[in-house]
Amino acid sequence: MADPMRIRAQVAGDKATVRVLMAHDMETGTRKDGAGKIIPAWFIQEVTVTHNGKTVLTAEWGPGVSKNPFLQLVVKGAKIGDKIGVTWKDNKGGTRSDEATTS
Amino acid sequence: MRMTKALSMIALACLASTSAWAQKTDIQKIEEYRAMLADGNPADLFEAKGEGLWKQKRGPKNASLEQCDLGKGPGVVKGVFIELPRYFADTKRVQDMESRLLTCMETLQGFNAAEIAKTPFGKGEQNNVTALAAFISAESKGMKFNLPQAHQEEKTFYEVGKRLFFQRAGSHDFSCASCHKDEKLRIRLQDLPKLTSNPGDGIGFAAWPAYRVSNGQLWTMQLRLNDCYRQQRFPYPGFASDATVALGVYLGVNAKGAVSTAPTIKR
Amino acid sequence: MKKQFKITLSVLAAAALVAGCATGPSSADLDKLTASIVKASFRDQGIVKAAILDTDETNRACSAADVAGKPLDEKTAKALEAVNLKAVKWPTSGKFLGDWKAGEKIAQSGRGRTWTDSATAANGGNCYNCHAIDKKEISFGTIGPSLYNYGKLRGVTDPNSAAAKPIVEYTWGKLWNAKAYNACSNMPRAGHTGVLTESQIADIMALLLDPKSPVNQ
Amino acid sequence: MQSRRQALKKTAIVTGLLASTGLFPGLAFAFSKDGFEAKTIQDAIKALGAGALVASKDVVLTAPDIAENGAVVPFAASTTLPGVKRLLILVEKNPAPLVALFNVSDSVEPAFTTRGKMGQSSDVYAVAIMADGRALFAKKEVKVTLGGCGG
Repeated sequence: MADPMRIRAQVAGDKATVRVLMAHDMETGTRKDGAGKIIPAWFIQEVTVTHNGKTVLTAEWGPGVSKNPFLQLVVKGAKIGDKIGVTWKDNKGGTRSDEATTS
Repeated sequence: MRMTKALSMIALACLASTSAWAQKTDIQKIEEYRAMLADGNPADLFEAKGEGLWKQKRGPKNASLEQCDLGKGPGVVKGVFIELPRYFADTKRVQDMESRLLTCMETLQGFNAAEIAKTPFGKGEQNNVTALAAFISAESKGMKFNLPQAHQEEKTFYEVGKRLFFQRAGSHDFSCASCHKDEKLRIRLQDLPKLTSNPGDGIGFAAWPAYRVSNGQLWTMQLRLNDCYRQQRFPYPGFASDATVALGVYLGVNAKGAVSTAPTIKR
Repeated sequence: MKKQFKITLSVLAAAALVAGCATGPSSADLDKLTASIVKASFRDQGIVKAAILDTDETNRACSAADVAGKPLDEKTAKALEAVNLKAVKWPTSGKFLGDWKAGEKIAQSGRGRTWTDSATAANGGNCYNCHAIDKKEISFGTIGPSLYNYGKLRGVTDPNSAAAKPIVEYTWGKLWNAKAYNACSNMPRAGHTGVLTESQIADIMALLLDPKSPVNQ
Repeated sequence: MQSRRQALKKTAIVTGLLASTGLFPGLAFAFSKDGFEAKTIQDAIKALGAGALVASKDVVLTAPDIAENGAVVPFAASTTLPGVKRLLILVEKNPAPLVALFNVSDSVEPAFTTRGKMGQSSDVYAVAIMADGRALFAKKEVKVTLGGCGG
């Protein structure tokens, strides 16, 4: 299974700034390995962010997003102790969900 | 100095004010880029993984590493990184963080240290050593390097490391000193820290392990030295070999007083 | 690893015996210990053989001077420079300058002779790693002096002229074997060690000295 | 003290499961394959069903002037305009320009930061696709340099 994400969610006023790091190779499908063989494309395609269980953002990514992707967004109407969930799904069907509490 | 002769043969007029100014703004632009990346360092991902591995029962002996002695007694993680490499009485060797982690993985968990040392970077248990190193180094963030030099072996390794630092060889006659003996030098756009004295907080020895944005890998000092030697056109230094540890002692002792910011983010 | 440690100890023990006190090993003992540690630590990988660390007198003398923190004495330096100058191979065709466009490509490339390089791919000159050259390239190093306007500043308007001959020859010699003019120069001996071919060096010569090269604009 | 890992409280829920429980109300979430495979910015915008590109000072792209390495280039896209449906980040000279697409909801600010790859120096676009189908953009040239020893 994929390694855990790091999610930091900090509340200021009624908004939470959410920063997410995801562990993923984000292979473009154009790189070659040591033996000259093409490394198949392997990248996160869909990202979903939830706030106390409700979906607040869906994003679609291509292989142009950097390895070990970073995402930052601002969730409205948030307070300390809220739950921020992040789920990603890659083009090979791999997926990972993590959750953090806002502070 | 003999250098000055060669220098004087090559006129310096091209360092005219206009190009120097343009250069400065380019450097500022690069600084901006680096600042943009500082928040959200993927090294965090490795740290989290390493902390999990430290506590997880693994290996043939199904044990965690929580009893590992990294220099300040079994289980102490905080503040050990800034005193490594150091001499260990049980192995009767000077060891750096990676070398010592191998010892603990062998004695506590039953892994074969020599096998792991032979495993290429980025494969199998090597990945776990890297993650553990990220975790251990992070536990000394903000602390100043202060390698012990009381034991004779530690002093000897410093002297050996110094000789390795100045060793010119290979197809390009390079030594570590070719790039790292003076201040304010650059290779391409990369600042080169002077490593014969403390280059400053979070610079040089005090900046590794680091996440490399160019390849998305976390590099420990072992991997940093390995790739320096590759670019230096030297043959391959064994993982946790005495040469790499001695060089670590030389760089670490020179960095005395530098604040560790590891794991950092680098080009 | 165990074996290596024994080497360390035995050399140290011998050192202690010789010294007969607790002041630690002598400088010569440390040199010996370093040599044994180097031998035990480095191995062949790809095209790089461990034997390459058995280097020549020039490197040995300069490394020792660096460790001591003192430059080579004048006499030793002159002698080493003479040896290196004698080893310079001048262009067999008599043609010092090639194509500056090809030279720029070689100057840009930092490839070649590492254990991840292939033996057959063309080596790069690593020039921009240390020098500013074409003003358009902002990614340049500062370990060596800027080479922008290299030919122009030296008044080279016709590299084939008699007036230009001394600087043309010096530049060739410097590229071929930098240690011919400065025994402990940081610069690789590109021709001497076979990193660059004669025609590659001619192309870099053109980059530096051809009045049409962007370097001299 | 709470450890980093505990703080994550990993849940390891499969998205498929989430979807089947109806936790994605009203969000048709099919990957925009055509948009991401398009070879030009114009084709990508067209594949996403938006109109012609129009420059707008109300769309903001934050990106460095120079990227020390093309493997990781920080990008932020935002807009102050009401009625924005999607925010896109595109790199003109990448083989496939569309890097990322964010579906804006009322619960988030229309401002997102991520990091993308650039094969070479290029114009980078932030595009806001509005509810009425307009595609408003801001662009900036980002120079990619070669760092390190080049080996």
